[in-house]
Amino acid sequence: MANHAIVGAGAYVDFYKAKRYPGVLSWILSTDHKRIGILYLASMLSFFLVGMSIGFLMRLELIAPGKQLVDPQTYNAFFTLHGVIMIFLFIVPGLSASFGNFFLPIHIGAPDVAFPRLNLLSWWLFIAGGTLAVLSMFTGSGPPDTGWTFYAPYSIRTGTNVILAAFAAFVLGFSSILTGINFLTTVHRMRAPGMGWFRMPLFVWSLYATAWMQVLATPVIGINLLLIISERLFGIGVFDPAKGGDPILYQHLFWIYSHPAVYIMILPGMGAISEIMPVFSRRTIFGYKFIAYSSITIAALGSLVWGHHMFTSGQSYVASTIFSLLTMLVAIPSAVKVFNWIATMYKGSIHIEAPLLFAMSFIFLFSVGGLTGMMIGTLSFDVHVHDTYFIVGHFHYTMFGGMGMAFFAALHYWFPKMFGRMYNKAVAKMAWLMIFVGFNTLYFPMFILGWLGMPRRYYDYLPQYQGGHVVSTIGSWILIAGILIMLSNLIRSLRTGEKADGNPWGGTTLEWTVPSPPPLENFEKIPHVDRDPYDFEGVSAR
Amino acid sequence: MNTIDGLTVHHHRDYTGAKIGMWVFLFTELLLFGGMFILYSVYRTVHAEDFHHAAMELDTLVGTMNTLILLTSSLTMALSIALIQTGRKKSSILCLVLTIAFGLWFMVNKYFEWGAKFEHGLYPGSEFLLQHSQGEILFFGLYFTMTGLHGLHVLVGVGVLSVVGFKMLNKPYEDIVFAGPGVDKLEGAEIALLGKSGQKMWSSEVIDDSVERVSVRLKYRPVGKRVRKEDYALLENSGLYWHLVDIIWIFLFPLFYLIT
Amino acid sequence: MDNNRTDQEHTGFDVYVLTWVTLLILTAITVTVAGMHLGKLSVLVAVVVATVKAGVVLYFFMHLKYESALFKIMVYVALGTLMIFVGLTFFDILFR
Amino acid sequence: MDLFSSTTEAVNIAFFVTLGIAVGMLVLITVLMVVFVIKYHRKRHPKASQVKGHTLLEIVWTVVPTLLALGMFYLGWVGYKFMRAVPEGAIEVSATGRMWSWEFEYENGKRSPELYVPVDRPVKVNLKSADVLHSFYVPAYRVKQDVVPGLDTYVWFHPVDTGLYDIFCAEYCGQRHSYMMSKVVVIPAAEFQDWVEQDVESVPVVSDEATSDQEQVERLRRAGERLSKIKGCNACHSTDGSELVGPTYKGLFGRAGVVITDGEKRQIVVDEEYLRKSILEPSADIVEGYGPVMPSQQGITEEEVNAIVEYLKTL
Repeated sequence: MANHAIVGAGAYVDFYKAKRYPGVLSWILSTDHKRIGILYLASMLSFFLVGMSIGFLMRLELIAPGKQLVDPQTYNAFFTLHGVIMIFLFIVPGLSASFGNFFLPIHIGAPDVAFPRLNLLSWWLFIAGGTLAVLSMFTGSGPPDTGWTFYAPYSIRTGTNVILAAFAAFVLGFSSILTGINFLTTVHRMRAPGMGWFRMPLFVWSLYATAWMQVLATPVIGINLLLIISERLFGIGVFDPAKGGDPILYQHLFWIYSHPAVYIMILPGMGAISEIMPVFSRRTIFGYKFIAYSSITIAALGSLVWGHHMFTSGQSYVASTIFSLLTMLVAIPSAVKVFNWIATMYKGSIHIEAPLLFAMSFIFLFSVGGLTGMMIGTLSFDVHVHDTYFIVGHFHYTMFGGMGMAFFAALHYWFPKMFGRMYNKAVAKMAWLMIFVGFNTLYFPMFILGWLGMPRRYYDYLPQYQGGHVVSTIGSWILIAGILIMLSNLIRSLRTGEKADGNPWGGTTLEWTVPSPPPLENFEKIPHVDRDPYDFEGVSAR
Repeated sequence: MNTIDGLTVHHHRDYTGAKIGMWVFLFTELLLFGGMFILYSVYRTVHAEDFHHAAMELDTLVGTMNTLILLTSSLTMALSIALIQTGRKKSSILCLVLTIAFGLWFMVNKYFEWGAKFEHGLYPGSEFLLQHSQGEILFFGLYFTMTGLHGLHVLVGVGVLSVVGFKMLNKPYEDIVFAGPGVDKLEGAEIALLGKSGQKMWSSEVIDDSVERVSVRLKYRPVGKRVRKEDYALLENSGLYWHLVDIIWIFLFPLFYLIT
Repeated sequence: MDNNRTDQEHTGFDVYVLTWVTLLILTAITVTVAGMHLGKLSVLVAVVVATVKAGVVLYFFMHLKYESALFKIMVYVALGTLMIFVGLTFFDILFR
Repeated sequence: MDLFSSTTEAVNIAFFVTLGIAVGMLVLITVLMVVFVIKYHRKRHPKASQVKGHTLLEIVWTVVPTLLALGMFYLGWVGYKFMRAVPEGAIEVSATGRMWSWEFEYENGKRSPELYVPVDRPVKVNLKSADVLHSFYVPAYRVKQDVVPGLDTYVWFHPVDTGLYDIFCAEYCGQRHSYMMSKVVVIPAAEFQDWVEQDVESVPVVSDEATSDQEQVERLRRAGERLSKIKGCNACHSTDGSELVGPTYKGLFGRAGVVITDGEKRQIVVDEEYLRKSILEPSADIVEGYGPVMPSQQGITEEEVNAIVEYLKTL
């Protein structure tokens, strides 16, 4: 038990019971950051399941050359929607909107975020955007088939429902911006007395860095998508080569956002890992300041490297060279983080629980993703593997192996705090094993396929590539089975799980000083912080 | 936020926080237009000659007039804030109304300017425009989207300022809500208004467990020069937005009208 | 949370009017210079004058001059980011 | 300049070196992680020691990866420079990418749907797009370059051995993106010379006296068949009755059907006039049930249209 005082049982009413409106309204009208965090969590996981199902169908289609399930047009819509849903509705809001919303105020000792109503609006926009994205499948002239990148001029020419999908992404961008504004202000203004910048948990640091990127990069894709829409509606010509527009400029504006977006997705995940590693090693984090600064460095450098998506696009030789150099530099702060996490295990007293297993697989899979990322940042090699399955493998290792595993780790880490119940730990570990094995079976063959020259976004392929595709498809079955077991374990535990007390893992950050689930206002009294976030002296193991 | 015996009382608002939020929002606006400025500067570099020709089609006089209108509206906006700070609410609202009027005037000019272009068959994707060179098509594509988006922002600004104006007309009040763990401690209590000698002027019903929260709405008038910050935080933040819209126009004006 | 604002009270009406006059003068300058057909220089003048005008609005009308260092740093970060976006894009455009 | 003998080698070296570094780092990370988990498991190590950090270590694991990363950058840059600099004496072929086929044109005007090149001589392919973004990708030569409408790009490679090598489109370009394939056909120089000089004119010049009408029609028909391959018609129109993006050519001539002209439906019978119009102005009459996706065949000659129409009549 932490050495902070826990409020008396008499006064404590958890935030689920302290509600303002009846029934479902108590959720969708609530401005409580914890309820909004859970709303985000539930809606994101639903979208994740939709995206996963589409991914499953895509893998099934690719098990052999030629038509298996669907025709090419449907397949093209599949990978577009898989991308749009997974990127904009799952990994971009990802940990920041769900766990960030829930834990950022608690972590810094605040009763809520700075703008609670804006926070609710951001969720509403998220749902509106998600609804529009889903609507784009069923209305107009068919689901968009441009890929989630909406590259001009194809996105201007295709007859499909690009306008609605692009508008959906625009609305979702707005939602993300509002979260960013909220978090920035909250961190600046609402830290509890004594909560200096270097007493903030590293999760908060990562959210702070992320918020800056959300605020500064997202508007660029917003305007870019608006331009695509007005290009289709009015023919303004700025991206239409027939009118002198430059399609490569579209790519610049697109990646000015979408590369930082990669870090918007991964940074909060890194923050969560920085929380989990010390708790299960029962010791303070190694190199706190280096991890904190590396978050800021990643945010800063990550905004300068977008051109590495465009080495073969026809951009200038000089630009490619500069972007390649900058790309190499952005790998450094990530490496610093990885080494610090590993050093945190050194001379610890390690408890192997599901969150740690997911966190360790994060470190492994993200390292694979990051190192292959450096490989494809290498100019000449990228020319060969750009737009092949090597890239598909790489970004699934970083995005899913990175953000996804961190998300699962955070889910298992904070589950008892958020819901007041513990899940079945043995089932969680089994699910982890299946996910880890399935993941590698699914995505590793993609590196080999890519090296052999299998281009991405292919509905059909030459027979020489079939071996890799078969292994990959089988991997998808294992992975999905693992995910379903994991989720059903958690969902069942919501009702039947053993009751969890305030601090089931022996954590030291502020969320573990309040009961599980936390009371409405988080703290009975605003805490006065007088110790470092990962100070394990006097915190006993469980 | 204060805590009184387990009762949470919300009444404090962080105005610096609100201002930080507003500034950060302005950054997103800056980057939104920034994306378009990137496009502009690129196409301006590639098609310098065509841009030069195309800009001649635009009426510098209207552009200059609109610049003066927006600059003056910025002045009235700043004055409106300064006035409320010194407690002169009526003059402040008058300046606000002037600002709104200038904004509308700007839009009326814009309407006639665009209307004239449309009449000449000059609009995105028109047959007439497509006969021009690529640089000119791009110039007008950018002209219509950038000034259009800016016009939209002016309209939003006018809307926001009107709402703020109405809020100022009504007397300011403050909600105090007692909520959170501990509301039950009030059980059996009642709320009363007391006169000078302590006599009860009004009292509420007895609070029992059916009460979810207790809300007190305080109305007050600004007294003399000591105006509370609450009165102008909203005005100040909408003023920031209005000035940003002005700044964007400060750049749009020379880039489209003055490069002939 | 503490709320130590000592800012607005410094700004007098005369400062605003002066700011406005400055802006009008700058507008007059930029319109006149544009009419003089200076070639490439005219674009430069136009952009420089616009930047000065924007700075004046930012510093006086938007009170940036009186805000704490935090606000100034944030504004510079935002402007710097935009500059970098433009700059790096031009590494492509100019060398293509 | 000649650091590498071919583009393949430039990429392969970058691949194996960077792969080596990556595997090395990954093994280091993984081994440390696994060793720590075992060694400092709470059973064996019940009391954790609170090590807060180590500045020297931080410097080491910042500087070493930086050096490795810069090394990787340098290696990639050298290779890239090599891949962007076309050697002297390269033969030039221009390639046009369109939905969803490639058309190659040689200096003498010879056109072909496959890329024939002589062995052991560098080839520069000048890339143009007729519609949207494509990407010219030959995995065997490790080269890839986007084909951008409105921008001329190029790629070069050095075929060392004769044989057939795949060409893919690597930039998503619509419904039949994955079928936008072709081959690099590497043949001995002498054979290439013969090939490139054969059938230079897309439609054979026919003198009236020497041949019968029958023969003329037959020649036109064969020219039409070849043209429909070069122009990529078969990417969307099948000749065996199967459904692709556009209506099948099988039994097209004389078929009755409904087309949409300016938004209104009308009944037509496919005749010569209709075929001509559909080739030159594909968006004028859209066959019901299909999208207005066919690009206009700019630059096609009158003879070429004749040849294609003649060919379509026979299917």
